[in-house]
Amino acid sequence: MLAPGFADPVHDAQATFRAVMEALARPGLVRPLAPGLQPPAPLTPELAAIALALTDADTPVWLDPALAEAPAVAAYLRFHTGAPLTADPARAAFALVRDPARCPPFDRFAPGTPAYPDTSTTLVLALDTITEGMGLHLTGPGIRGTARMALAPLPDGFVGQLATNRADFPLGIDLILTAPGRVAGLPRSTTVTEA
Amino acid sequence: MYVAVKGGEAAIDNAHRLLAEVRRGDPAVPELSVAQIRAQMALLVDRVMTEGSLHDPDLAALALKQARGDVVEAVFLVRAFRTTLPRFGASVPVDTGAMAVERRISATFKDLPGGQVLGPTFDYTHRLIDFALAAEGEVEPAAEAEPRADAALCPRVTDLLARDGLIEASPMDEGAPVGDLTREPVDYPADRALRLQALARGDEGFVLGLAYSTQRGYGRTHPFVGEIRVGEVAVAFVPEELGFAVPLGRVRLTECQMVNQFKGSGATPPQFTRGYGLSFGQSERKAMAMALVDRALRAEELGEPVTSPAQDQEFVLAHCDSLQATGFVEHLKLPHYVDFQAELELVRRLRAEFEQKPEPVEMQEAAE
Amino acid sequence: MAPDPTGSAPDRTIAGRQAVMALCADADRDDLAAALEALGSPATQDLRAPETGLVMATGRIGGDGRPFNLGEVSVTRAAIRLADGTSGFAYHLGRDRTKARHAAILDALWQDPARRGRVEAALAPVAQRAEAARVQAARHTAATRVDFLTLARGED
Amino acid sequence: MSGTQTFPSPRARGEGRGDLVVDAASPQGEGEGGFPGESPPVPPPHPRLPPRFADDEVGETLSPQAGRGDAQRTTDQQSGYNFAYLDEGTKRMIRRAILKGIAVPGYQVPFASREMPMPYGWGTGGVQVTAAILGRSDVLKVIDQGADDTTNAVSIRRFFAKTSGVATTTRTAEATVIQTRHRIPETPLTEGQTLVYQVPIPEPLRFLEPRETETRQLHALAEYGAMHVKLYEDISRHGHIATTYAYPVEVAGRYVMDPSPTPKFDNPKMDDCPALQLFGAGRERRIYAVPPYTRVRSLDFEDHPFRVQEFTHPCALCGADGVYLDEMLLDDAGRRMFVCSDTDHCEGRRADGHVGTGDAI
Repeated sequence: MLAPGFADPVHDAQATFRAVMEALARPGLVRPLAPGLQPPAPLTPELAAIALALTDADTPVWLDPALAEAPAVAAYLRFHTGAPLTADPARAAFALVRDPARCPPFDRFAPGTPAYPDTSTTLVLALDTITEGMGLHLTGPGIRGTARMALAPLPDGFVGQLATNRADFPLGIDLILTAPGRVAGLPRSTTVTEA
Repeated sequence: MYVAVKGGEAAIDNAHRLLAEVRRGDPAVPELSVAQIRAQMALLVDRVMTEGSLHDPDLAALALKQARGDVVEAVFLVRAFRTTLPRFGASVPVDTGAMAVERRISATFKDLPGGQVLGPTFDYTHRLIDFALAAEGEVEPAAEAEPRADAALCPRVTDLLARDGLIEASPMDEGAPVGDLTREPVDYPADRALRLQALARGDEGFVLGLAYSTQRGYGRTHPFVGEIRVGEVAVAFVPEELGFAVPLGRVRLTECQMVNQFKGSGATPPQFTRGYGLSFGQSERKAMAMALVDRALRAEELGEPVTSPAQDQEFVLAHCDSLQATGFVEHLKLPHYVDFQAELELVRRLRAEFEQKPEPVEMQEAAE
Repeated sequence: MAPDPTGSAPDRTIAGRQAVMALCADADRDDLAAALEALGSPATQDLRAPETGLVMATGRIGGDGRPFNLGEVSVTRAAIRLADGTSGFAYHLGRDRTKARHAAILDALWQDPARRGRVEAALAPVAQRAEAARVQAARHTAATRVDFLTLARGED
Repeated sequence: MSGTQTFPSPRARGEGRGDLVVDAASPQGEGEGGFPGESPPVPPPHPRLPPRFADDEVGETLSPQAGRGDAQRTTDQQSGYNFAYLDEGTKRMIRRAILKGIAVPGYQVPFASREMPMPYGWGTGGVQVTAAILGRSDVLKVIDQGADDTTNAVSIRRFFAKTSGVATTTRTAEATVIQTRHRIPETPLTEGQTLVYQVPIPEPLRFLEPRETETRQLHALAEYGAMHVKLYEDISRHGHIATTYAYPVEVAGRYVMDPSPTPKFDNPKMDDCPALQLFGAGRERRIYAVPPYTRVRSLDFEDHPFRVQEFTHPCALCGADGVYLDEMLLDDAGRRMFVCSDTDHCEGRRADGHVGTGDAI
């Protein structure tokens, strides 16, 4: 039985978008995200909300192995979003990552082009925890001074990959980070360091 | 004693009420009906449908009435209405070869299968104002004749030429998705399909002027009218739920095939080249102008030097849309006093500085 | 679009159905209403409320080349279900929802071979009027043809 | 229109026009055509500006409830329209463009702009961005040339009231979304706010290079030499940089961006701004963004640093200086009066008791 989508498609999609917009505009700031969805496991409510709000027939979507193994996830996304699913990360407009610890290297995704850096992939990670005020140090557009954010679990060399991604600016991928009931953002413009 | 007030709102309301009254005009004169516009101003309706990029004669006629006959305003109303409707899909490409021809002429052959058929045309009328038309009166019924055996068979002139290899083939249909400039931002160089879509909905005046320029040396293409045909074609569409082509009805179209300067190389013998135009209704001038500009815009593709505006894709595509053009030209009437104040302040300052200096400013040694 | 007698049965049925659809598309609302009345105006239920939308009309570059988007046409669609469960569809140019609904009912009725004959009979006057109009138009057009040559053997 | 009849309730007036829903911007007759019967235009030689509500008639029309734009619930949204007019597919497309614009500050993101019921060049880009971000709990302010009551601001505010029913206000401080043309409010913006600019020509290099294919490459290579040359040529010819509005800025040290035709007077407000700034160009089909607390530097030279305009007179109504002023011509003998361009800022100061000289110069 296909799980339902947004109860109020127009306003739930808008609310989800605004949370993501604030999160990307103010890296390090964690926004509440309570979409009230029960998607088929292992798709999390937060990943589902962002997919329903932002993807459609014009946006190829890549699922990580954890999501790709569950046929119910693909059926749910196809029905509610009409987004074509792609096996090639380099062709994905959005990549849904249920298992961030095993997230493929960022350079597997589309970095955009010098003339059109907006054509890069947006990665949406389902983390266990996002905590403000501790952990990684963030600076750059959207941040007054510095911000701190702790993320778990992370793929190994996460900070190093972010540094490479930042160095390629304006090319690069952008990250939307989710945890139960929460969303945060790491656009390519953010500089992230351990200390 | 001056007090700030807010009068914008009321002024707008009153302006729109005045517009409604002025649009109606003298109440003693019977009100113009949409059906009259549709039937008796058909060519005007065709232009609004073509530039509005939405075939709906009743809607275009209503838009013309609402716009007091202003074509660009009517096109605007049609375009804005279009945005509110969902799209069910794309049609099966129409087959103009199977058109129920009402008018079909060729300038390249004296006679041809299906013949030269004038149809309802202003051609060869002497443009003398017919005062009899001022009085309502009966119209003499149209003449009739027995259609000749080959009347139903009207092959395209370009197909006839192509059979002998005399003209380049049309670009092949490899099933690639069709670009749509209403759905994706235009990127240059633009595919020919996108260019035809832009020209079809483009302002007739602009496209006509460009076409005319190619005839006067600005990108000459030695055009011949291979054929112009006007008539109805069946439009069909395959709904997901049925899986077969559903006939929607018939739509009048005007198609123009231009045969242009031949082109050949060491490897290939010379062939004539094509320019194509297609428009809603009986819009002959538009279809012809479109065909000329379509050919001119193929200069790069055919290895011809791009020297004139009509050959310049960005120039043509960026400026041919009447909505964008009228929007930005007319936006100058919007308040700009903040920006003008900024200019005013600078000009006053420069003039003040000018007074203080004995010799003119230019004489100063600028760091070259 | 008379059905092609040589096609296979399903093709012939689709072709037949398309012909009725084409006839209804070109007819006007009152014609269809009269036909339905003649057929007892069966009870129906909307599968989907009649809706006006757009279809992008495509042409071919050069008339016979790859497709391009010419512009949209307004289209109204209706989908109904008869009491016996047969579903009927209609897609027509323009914005007349009532007419589309009438045509969808006729489409459903036509799909039942038992009723097909009566549906086509009810639509016969519509077909005759359409044919007469087509012939009349062809005769007007023919009168404007420029004759250069007439075959000596008197064939005009 | 006699000046003193009681104003009909907006509902009655609105109903008569069928589709025209009166929006909150004109609660209870605020904008009901002012006071045609008001005192003759020629002010007494030494006009004394009346205290804020001294005159009953003024009081009745500018009463708080009708006056300083308290957030007003409007009639619920006109049926038949999708929320904020755009279909959901269009909103998604615009939302994706906004997110990428935020991620690449100052970069122009192409988007498939839709035809809107208002002409291109009259704010369709700003309207599409606002429509894509707007939510039921937002409070919307719309200004043109700094004022809520200019005709295009009224028209756009009415469009949103009709198609979304969101609350609208004329007070900068109360708004969560502000759509503006040609001005940045004088009142400093806060973290909870988003400023949406209407943009006619998004490409800062457009008047140096007409081709998009060229300018797209110049941005890709960060090749902005031509702009500096142009600015320097102004200096050699006029002794000053001649650009007074739409003054190019460099965002986050990378992209040169056109702030839209705001006077260069407003440029400093873009730098390190707490609010998110979004830019919509409908006819040119581009969306771009300046995230909060981002470096926005106006292009200049060491020997010719960026300077803003100064006004020689304070606002005649509220006495403010250091604000942008409109010049009102009073007669054909050259008498003029300078008043605040930002009407909300001016009204706020006057409500707080600030008084201008009220005289012409």
